[in-house]
Amino acid sequence: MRFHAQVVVRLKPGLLDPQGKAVEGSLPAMGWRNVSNVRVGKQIEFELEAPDERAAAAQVNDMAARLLSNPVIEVYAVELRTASAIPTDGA
Amino acid sequence: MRFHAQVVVRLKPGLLDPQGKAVEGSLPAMGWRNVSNVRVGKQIEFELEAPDERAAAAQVNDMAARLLSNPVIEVYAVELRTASAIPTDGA
Amino acid sequence: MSGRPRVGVITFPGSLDDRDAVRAVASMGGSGVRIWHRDRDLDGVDAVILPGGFSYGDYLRTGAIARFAPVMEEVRRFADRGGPVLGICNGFQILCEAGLLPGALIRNRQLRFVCRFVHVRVETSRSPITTGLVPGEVLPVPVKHGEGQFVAADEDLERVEQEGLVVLRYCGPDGTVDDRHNVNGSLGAIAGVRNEAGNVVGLMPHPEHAVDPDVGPTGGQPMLASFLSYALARV
Amino acid sequence: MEQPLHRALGLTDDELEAIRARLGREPNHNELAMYSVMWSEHCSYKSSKIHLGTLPTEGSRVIVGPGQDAGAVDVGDGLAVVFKMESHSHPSAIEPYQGAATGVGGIVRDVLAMGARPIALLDPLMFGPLSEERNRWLFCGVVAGIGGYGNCIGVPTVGGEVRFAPPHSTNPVVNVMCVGIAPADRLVTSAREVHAGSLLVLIGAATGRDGIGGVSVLASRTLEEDAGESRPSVQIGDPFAEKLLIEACLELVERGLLEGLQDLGGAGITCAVSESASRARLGAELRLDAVPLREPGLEPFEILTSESQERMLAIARPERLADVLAVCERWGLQASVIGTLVPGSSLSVVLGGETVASVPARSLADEGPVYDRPMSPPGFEEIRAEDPTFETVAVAPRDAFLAVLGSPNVASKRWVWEQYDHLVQGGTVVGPGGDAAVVRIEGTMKALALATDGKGRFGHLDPYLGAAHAVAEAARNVAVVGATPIAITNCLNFGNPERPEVMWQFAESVRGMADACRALGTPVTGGNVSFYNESGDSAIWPTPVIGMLGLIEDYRLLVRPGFVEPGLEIYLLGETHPELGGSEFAEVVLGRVAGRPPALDLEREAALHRVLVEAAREDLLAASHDCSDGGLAVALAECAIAGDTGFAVSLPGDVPWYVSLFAESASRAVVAVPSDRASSLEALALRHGVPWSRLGETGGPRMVFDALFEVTVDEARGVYEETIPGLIGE
Ligand SMILES: Nc1ncnc2c1ncn2[C@@H]1O[C@H](COP(=O)(O)OP(=O)(O)O)[C@@H](O)[C@H]1O
Ligand SMILES: [Mg+2]
Repeated sequence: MRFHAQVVVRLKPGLLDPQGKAVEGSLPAMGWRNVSNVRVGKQIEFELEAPDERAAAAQVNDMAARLLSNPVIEVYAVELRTASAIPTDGA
Repeated sequence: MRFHAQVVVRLKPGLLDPQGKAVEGSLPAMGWRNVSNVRVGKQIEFELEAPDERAAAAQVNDMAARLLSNPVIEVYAVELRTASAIPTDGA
Repeated sequence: MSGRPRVGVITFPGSLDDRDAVRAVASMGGSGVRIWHRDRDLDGVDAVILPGGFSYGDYLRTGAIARFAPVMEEVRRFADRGGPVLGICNGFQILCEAGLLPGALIRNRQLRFVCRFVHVRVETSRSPITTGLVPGEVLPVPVKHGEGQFVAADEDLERVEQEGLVVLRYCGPDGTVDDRHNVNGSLGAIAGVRNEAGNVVGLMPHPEHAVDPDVGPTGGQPMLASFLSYALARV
Repeated sequence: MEQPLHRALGLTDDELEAIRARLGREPNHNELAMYSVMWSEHCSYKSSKIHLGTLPTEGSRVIVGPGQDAGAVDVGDGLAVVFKMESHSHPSAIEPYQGAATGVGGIVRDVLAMGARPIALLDPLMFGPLSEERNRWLFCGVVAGIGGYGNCIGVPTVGGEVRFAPPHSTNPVVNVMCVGIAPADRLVTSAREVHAGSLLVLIGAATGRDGIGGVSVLASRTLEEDAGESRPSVQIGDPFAEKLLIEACLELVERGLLEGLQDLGGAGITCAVSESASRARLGAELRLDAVPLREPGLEPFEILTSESQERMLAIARPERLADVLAVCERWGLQASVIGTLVPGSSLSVVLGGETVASVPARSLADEGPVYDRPMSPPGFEEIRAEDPTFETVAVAPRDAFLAVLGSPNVASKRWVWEQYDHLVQGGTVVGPGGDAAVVRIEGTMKALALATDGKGRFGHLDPYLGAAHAVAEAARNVAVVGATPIAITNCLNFGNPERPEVMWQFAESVRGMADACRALGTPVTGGNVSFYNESGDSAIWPTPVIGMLGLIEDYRLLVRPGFVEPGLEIYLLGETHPELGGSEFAEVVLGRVAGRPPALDLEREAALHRVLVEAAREDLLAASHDCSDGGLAVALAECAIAGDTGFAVSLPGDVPWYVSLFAESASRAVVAVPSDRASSLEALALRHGVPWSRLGETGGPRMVFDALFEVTVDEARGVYEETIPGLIGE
């Protein structure tokens, strides 16, 4: 089966996020004064072949924990769908 | 009203994604040989105060288009929820 | 073994300061041995340097992919046996990712790459690059990095500080540690840390670019001299 | 489709006729695409060629002149220095980070294609005023992009310049120069013998739909709708791939595995293959099926013209192929045999067993159209009449000084160059911030001195003088550190050449550059022309940017600008004249860009360089700095700031204070000498006929300008260093 995975990696809540802070800092000059708590994270998408959803989920979690995020500073969230459910853009 | 917004910014489909390519290239050596089409994007979250959902959506779209992405190379997707619906993570 | 320690310098795809590290080691009386990221042994070297650069482009997270390189298993084994390991800049990032050093390095507070000569203050003599140095000593060295802001979760940071794992802090020419001289916003102005055993050390500044008086300040000399003598002492 | 296809592709009716004549038949779509990219202004230099032919290109050191990927000069010890400059202004205007980043990638591959290791980058940049939000976005993005790419490939960015002027608001200029070094006998020049039967090996990134905006009108109907989506005109740089490409290609060259090496830049595979074949006087068979693609379904014309980055084309004998592939594998790079050089002259392109294009290789690479476009000078009467030289100046000298020192053009560019790794490779003896950067040549005591200069304001007022001044200043920047100027490269940034005024500006600039290069003994080894830097009715000022190469025999004798100790005697070499046209002072204080640029006596300029180089060699100088933007006042201030030591000077000559302080008269330098060497310096200057005046002495925390005013070094440094960060809101 073909799955589409999405992993979102964020800095741990307690850590200061320099990128988020910079975005936040640039907002008032553009006229947006009603925005707060900006955090910038990473979103990693990919497809994978796996025998079933369970296997796919296990692998995606493993990838997220070991490679895609650094547990010292980051947390992650995983989303998995069967690939047929979404339109692929090529390939 | 208080809203929680999430903007995901991705490179346009036709464009080379060096980050995705580097991640994909490293996977086989780690034993993950069943993964393809890795793309890395940015995920920006924030909260905003707006009179209603319509106004909030309009502003988030505007922010995504003008500040958070460059339409020449990137596309974005927006998600909006009322802030009460989600647990805030501190701060 | 003569007085000429053999120092392995690892080249990952995207390593940049590997040749500089070999040259600096040689200029300080050691002999640099090139080691390839796919190698599965360290050629019997006395010490290891993970040099600066952008391994795998540093695209996902600095050092995130390099730490899975085949050679890293050997580096880990070497470190576990007490072998001296020095990570410079990207090498520091890789060691943190590999869990051989505490903490992590994220984008500089100012969100820009910074290349500049700074001063660092020695915090402990108990590290392979500061054995001959006295706490409080100030050394001029260059930094050049986009992601050198040292961070750690509160409890980790506390442990790092309490156990004396901080090796270097950014400071002014007179040794003052303050926000103005904290070149990238690191917690505690930390520029370099060591592991608990005291044989693995990482720092963001580049000692290998501060050994030649014709080119600039030479704050890297005592650090590399210390590293070489630490390596020799073990042999 | 309203207009005929060839016109939609940018080919004129006459050009189509010429193609028909070459082929003896109608070209098919793929062939039309190949001609359209190869005969474009960018690749064929059709508007500039006849003018560029007048440049001096010969010299005893020149190994490779214009016409190849990059020029090369002999620096002794069996070594060659390879260097070239290129523009990436248009992509940077819409995506500053990636536009600038891929600009670095492109010029690095030009130097790599000669078989040289890239050892330095310089980045002359021009933007509109930073008071505008969009200009700040462009400025920050471009700088980050150059750093992002250059830092990641491990080539130090050691110099460049940044200018701000209103015409660049719509048209930023992004030029990048790369310098490389190679054993002279290992250079991959077109003089190498290349044989029929040799293989074309494409190394590096897979090919995608990058940078084929211009020919996308050829796309079949189904794709037409989202043509904009799927065929973006901006590419994304992958510096990591470039770093691997550098190492792999150098290993291939060092091990003697190649007959040829070519970068893929503009016009992609079509350009690389047709040029390789044409230079070898051979034909080629190109097999598109073998080109690795990033996404499925690319049409033949897309594969042929794609400008995907981080690719190189190697030419190797079949018996070397296994070794070539092994080297690429070791560096983690894809490598594919995409064709073969064959006897004859025809470049035939095969896909799925079918020939999809077949044209004479030479007709693409070397037989593009050449135009002698009409020229006419614009009217100068108005701006000349407004010459600011004898204006009544109401501003207080001290205020004028701080205004000029804090003008973005003059102020420190530290904010920019601190974002660049200028130390990697360990050869940087003098990094950015001085006059010329100095980079050691490994294994020798020699060093290269590198500087770039463009004089848009002068060029606007007089393109001939603007270009000549740019050469003179670049050479002077190299001479003040003690290096002999030996050769130049250039990037010529202009508006639309189809407008007679622009063409005239271009011709005048080339004439000025040629005269100056002849007089200063610095042949032109290559360069790049960037036209169409205009939008609506606003064109950039004619701005030839000069990249100068200087050579120091012993880098330990180089001279820096800083006044590092008290008690040094300060001299001005050269003379100040009442000429304020086009000066920083006139723009910043009087609010106008008008008048005539300063005169330039090239003999005097050359004599000054000889004095500076000789004085450095005899170790007479404690400091040395060129006197240009902002005049003598700024030059003195920069010396004081750099060395953290003040001075007291009296102003020479019988001219108004603002002339002595701010005139930008050519052929001048400020030097400081220990008092026991002062008479030697005077004698040396006398011998070379260079006028000098003793201005005063170094020392103390203040800069004292005669009885006019004084400023502490700290205050001046604050103004000088804080301007750019202040303007971008930091
Ligand atoms: N974009 C840039 N990149 C790197 N270095 C720069 C840049 N802009 C200016 N610099 C450096 O700042 C110094 C002063 O620049 P500039 O005022 O243009 O010099 P000059 O007037 O001597 O030509 C030089 O060393 C130059 O290389
Ligand atoms: Mg200068």
